[in-house]
Amino acid sequence: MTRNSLKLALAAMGLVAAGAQAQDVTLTIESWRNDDLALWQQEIIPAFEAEHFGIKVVFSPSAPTEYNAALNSKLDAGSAGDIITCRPFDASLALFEAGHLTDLDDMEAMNNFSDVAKSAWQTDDGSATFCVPMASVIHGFIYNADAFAELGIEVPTTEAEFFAALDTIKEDGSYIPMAMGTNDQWEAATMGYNNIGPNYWKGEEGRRALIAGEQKLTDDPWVAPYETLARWGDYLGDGYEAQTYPDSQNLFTLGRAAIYPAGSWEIAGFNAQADFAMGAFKPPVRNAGDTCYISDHTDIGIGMNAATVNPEAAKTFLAWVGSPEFASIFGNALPGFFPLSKTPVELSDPLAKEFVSWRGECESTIRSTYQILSRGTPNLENDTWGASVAAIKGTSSPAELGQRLQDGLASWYAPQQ
Amino acid sequence: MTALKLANVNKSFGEVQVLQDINLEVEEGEFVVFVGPSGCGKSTLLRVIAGLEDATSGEVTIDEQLVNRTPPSKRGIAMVFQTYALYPHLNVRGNMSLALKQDKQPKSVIEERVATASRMLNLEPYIDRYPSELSGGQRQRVAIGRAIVREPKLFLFDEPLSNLDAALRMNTRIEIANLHRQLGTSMIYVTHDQTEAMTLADRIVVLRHGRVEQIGSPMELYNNPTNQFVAGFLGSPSMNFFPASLVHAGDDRTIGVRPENLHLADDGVLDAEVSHVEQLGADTNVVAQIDDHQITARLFGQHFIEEGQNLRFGFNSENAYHFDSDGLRLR
Amino acid sequence: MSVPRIRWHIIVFLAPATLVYTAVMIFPLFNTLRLALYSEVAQARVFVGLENFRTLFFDPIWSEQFWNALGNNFWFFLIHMLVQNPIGIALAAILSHPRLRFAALYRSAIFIPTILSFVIVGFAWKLILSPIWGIAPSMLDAVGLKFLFAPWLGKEEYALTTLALISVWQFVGIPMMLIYAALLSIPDEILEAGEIDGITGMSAFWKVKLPLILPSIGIISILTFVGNFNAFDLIYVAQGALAGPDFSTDILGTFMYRTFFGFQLQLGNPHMGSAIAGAMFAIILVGVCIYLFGIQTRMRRYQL
Amino acid sequence: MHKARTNPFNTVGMHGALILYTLIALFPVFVILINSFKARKAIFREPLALPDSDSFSLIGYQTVMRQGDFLLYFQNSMIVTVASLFFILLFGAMAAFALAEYRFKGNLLMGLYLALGIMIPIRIGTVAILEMMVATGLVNTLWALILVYTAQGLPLAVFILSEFMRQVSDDLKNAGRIDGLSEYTIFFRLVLPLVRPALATVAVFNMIPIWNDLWFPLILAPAEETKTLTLGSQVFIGQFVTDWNAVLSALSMAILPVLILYVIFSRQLIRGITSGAVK
Repeated sequence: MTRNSLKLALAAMGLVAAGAQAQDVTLTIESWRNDDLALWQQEIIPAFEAEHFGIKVVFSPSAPTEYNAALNSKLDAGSAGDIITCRPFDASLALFEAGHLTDLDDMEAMNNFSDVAKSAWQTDDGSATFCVPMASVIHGFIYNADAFAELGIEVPTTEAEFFAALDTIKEDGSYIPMAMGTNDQWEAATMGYNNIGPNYWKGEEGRRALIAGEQKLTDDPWVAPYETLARWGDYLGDGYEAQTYPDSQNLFTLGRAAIYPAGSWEIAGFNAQADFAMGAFKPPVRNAGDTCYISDHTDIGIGMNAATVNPEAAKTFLAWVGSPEFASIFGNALPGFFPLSKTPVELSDPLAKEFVSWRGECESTIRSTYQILSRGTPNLENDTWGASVAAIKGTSSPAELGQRLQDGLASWYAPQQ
Repeated sequence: MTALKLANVNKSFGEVQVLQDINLEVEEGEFVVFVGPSGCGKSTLLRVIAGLEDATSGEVTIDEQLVNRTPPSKRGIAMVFQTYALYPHLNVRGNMSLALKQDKQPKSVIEERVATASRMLNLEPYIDRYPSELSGGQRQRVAIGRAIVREPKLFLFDEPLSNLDAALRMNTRIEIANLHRQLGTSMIYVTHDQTEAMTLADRIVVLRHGRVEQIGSPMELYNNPTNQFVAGFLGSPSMNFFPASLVHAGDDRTIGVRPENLHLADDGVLDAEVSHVEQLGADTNVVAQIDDHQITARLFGQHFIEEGQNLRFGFNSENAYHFDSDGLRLR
Repeated sequence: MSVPRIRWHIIVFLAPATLVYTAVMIFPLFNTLRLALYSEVAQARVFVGLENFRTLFFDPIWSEQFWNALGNNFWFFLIHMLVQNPIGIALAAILSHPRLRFAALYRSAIFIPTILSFVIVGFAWKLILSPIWGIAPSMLDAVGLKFLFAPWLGKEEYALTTLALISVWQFVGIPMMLIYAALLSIPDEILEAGEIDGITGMSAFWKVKLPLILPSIGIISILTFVGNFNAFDLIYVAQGALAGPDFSTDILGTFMYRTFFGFQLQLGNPHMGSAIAGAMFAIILVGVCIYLFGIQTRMRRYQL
Repeated sequence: MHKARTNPFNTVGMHGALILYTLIALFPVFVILINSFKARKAIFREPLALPDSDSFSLIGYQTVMRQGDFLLYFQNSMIVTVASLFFILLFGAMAAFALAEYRFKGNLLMGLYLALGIMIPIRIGTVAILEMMVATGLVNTLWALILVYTAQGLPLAVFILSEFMRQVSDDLKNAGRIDGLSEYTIFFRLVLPLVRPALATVAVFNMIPIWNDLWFPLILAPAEETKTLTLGSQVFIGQFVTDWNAVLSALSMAILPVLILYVIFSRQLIRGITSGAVK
């Protein structure tokens, strides 16, 4: 037994050594997207390797919940992979500031991206960009089209229509109106608050005002979404308090719920699991004719470990990730993750097309808490999770929640003091 | 030739001094018994001799060799343990031959010695059995056999009989005595049982609180104890002690008289009330109270005495021992 | 006077364990705990003494979470003491009955949850308790108790208790086995003596067996204490690092993990994380010392 | 004669209580196992029904087997668990013997030192451990895991084993010394066989956390060649898509090996735990 493991150990060390010496360079990618393992192995990596002889790529994802902790430990100890998949904003910024990520501004491929796309992986002053933008996700609602047809419901565009539709479904009783749970907390904030919120705080305008300290979380645009969320509780399934994220997904894809507050990332999975027709609608506006705002959140970037021994190969790979060719492969292989490249990508999935079409109709913004505001303690993003859950459950009033969040933010964020 | 010499041996565990200044010489072929109440240090002394414990100070000499630094197996000793300590995974033969194998003795020697020992101890029928398949007495004999095959210069016995029942104990006692006669090797034997000590020993070493109280032949100790402790420890039933004031008013000494030296006498100095009578057939033990002192008299033959009866006991003054308030014998 | 010789074999016996343990466990642990005395200011590590602990205990942002986690931890421990250990003792008492058939079978079956991983335990119980999947509600329905059902894991007032009970379910095998062993080691003569004195059945358990197994119960209590104050995995698996709902299931382990390694947008803070770990260590150490010097030495041990 | 002492009502009561608790203990495992053999819809429609011809499906197992080299993962887990247990038992028993058998200066202190590790979660030492493994080139080797688990298992092993070692007859060890056995021979030939049951106890208590650990494989040996089974099955509990067939199958597959290991050790475990009785 011991001898066996010794052999294995030697073999493993041999691999590392071989990577360093032989002509073939092996790049290891750190990622939290373990769902995409097959995709990388079967489509993306072969496409890259076919064009670039001498560079081998290994996609090595870990579970999303452990990714940050595991990656940070590995970077600190110097055992992390050559390529790092970047979370947006502060998590990656901290890595850059600690010297773990390389400044990629001089890379030609960076010109393929808009400033907005790059903003998620830049220093606050925009002087350095350290990750190549890969994809964004768009928030909205996915619905069971068969159920809507059966109950004669039109796709809602205003909040009034939205709640009317929910009432109709509830009265009928054969479907749970909306599939969402509060057990895992983040859905309430991500698919609840930050999904419908941009219509209230007018997207970028409100978000920037908050960062600048011109608006407060106790102001109406930031409290009102909680008031709306508080009405959601009635339409969620029995015992939604203990309903987990996978529970919600399953409820919807098994056809037991009519509406699913979603992010576009669900598309691939839902296509595979649901056997009914699906549609999507954007967050309903408060009054007919209002400008609509959507959360088009820059979610995934990819950067280079500053300590890599193969910087040239890594840059070659990153340049390829920045190319339109990659955008096209990635966008179509993973419908719902929308490439951020300036060159438009022709998408084939109808649901994904529906989501991406909103970019033309509405103003885009990103999640309100992600940039700068979640830098301190208490953490605004984590607090927003709790506040959104409390709003839905009705354990606190929206005004109280706004006050609590404002107090927390003001305790460390100077512009809000 | 001295088989064993202990010179100023001290042993302490941390603060606790277990052995104090022990001096002893054991002659070739002598059978010495260490006796004393539990906790007196007799087992520790044996283990110091065996080398299982290091003396804190002092010298241990076996067969004229200073062995303070010699490991147990090289001291030329063999030891028999109270719990037998047979190797559970070896059969009788294996148990007896392990030490010899360890000593790299030739096979023929090992076989011959094991055969001799097992013949001597009637172990031949069990030679291939494992310890778990043997009775207590058989295990004890294997343990002794294991000691014999090593042909030691000194045998050490650590309360070897205390795990046996009464009948077997007497038999094995006789066997050990025979063994000593046959082998003629020096033996040191630890026990808390004064009968074993009296019957086996050439010399007895009485220990108390880690000190030697007295050394001598069984009869010397019996007849001539140096202090009250030794006098009381040897002999069964044990010696009676009572204040001399019972006999002569104003005398602050303690008088000791052995039970067999008390006799019934109408003019006896001790007036006592019988509280208990033990009829042993050949003897009769009478337990009686003088105020709050209890005395025991051993009367030869059969006497019919009732409890509650008042009797007078007397003794010859040459049979009386006198002790001072520290328990030292006054002559 | 003999110079004590070096007994090389003692060193040889101790060396491998001590080396591996010191190098791979103690050294990294203390290297990390040391961080509690530092803080990071502008990318540089600065010695701040006990400042981090002051923050932890007195800064409302931190202390509120800390006391909440500590309180939850005590509740978690209390449930184990009040439920896990009595059930374990009761099962062991039944199993140790001399003429019970199939004892081995029961014993193995009851021990099985103990060998499962937290991932499996958390997943399985979330499924069973899920109001969506409906195993628990429909089973309660079958016995006419549907009204008792609630989304236990999702309610602030029940979630921690529910998790503690799941943990009890998982680990009841350990006190059971240890007490079982202790009960078997009581000599038959003592029980038979009791029987002749008319002490049988339940009273034999209360009056004879229980006093004799008290030392084992003590050991189990302290193992439960150490285990519970180090607990992390079950809550993490079931409720995530934020230990929802609304931190109602947050215990020191999850608080420490979240702080040390960061979570979602919250960046890891090894300095405060180490401070929490240091506080945990101190709490456990104090508990163990109270047990060792306060309880264990006073507890009567009976020679069997 | 037995009748006078056994009350039939009691017997029924005892079995009733035990059967009830056994059901509680096994129910969740049962739920996972049966559902791993069902098609996705059936899992949700009738979670408690046994798989029948209609609902039976091996899709989960197929997904799992396709997704990664599970045989290799299994082998890795096996190597790591068995090797760690071997070292924990060997080193732990040696240290426990030294502490239980010999009186020397610092004995008590040493015992306390070795017990310290029970009180701090080793996870917080992660970065330092990882740095060390990187420096020694052990990252992404199974040795890294074996070392960590060995260190982690030693405190409890020393604690339990030294208790048992104290029970081994002194006379036996002394007999060995007088027969010329070295301290090492006494330990390996006389003492170790006698504490075998205690070794099994330690093995069972340590086996579970090692086999089930996710953290250190993730940090120290995430490479494909060194992935453990637990880490491998974690792939199926993804961020956005949860393939329950695969999850349930992977979990079922992860239960079985521990179960087998447990069965192997359990006879000894019971004997170990109860051997205090025989002395």
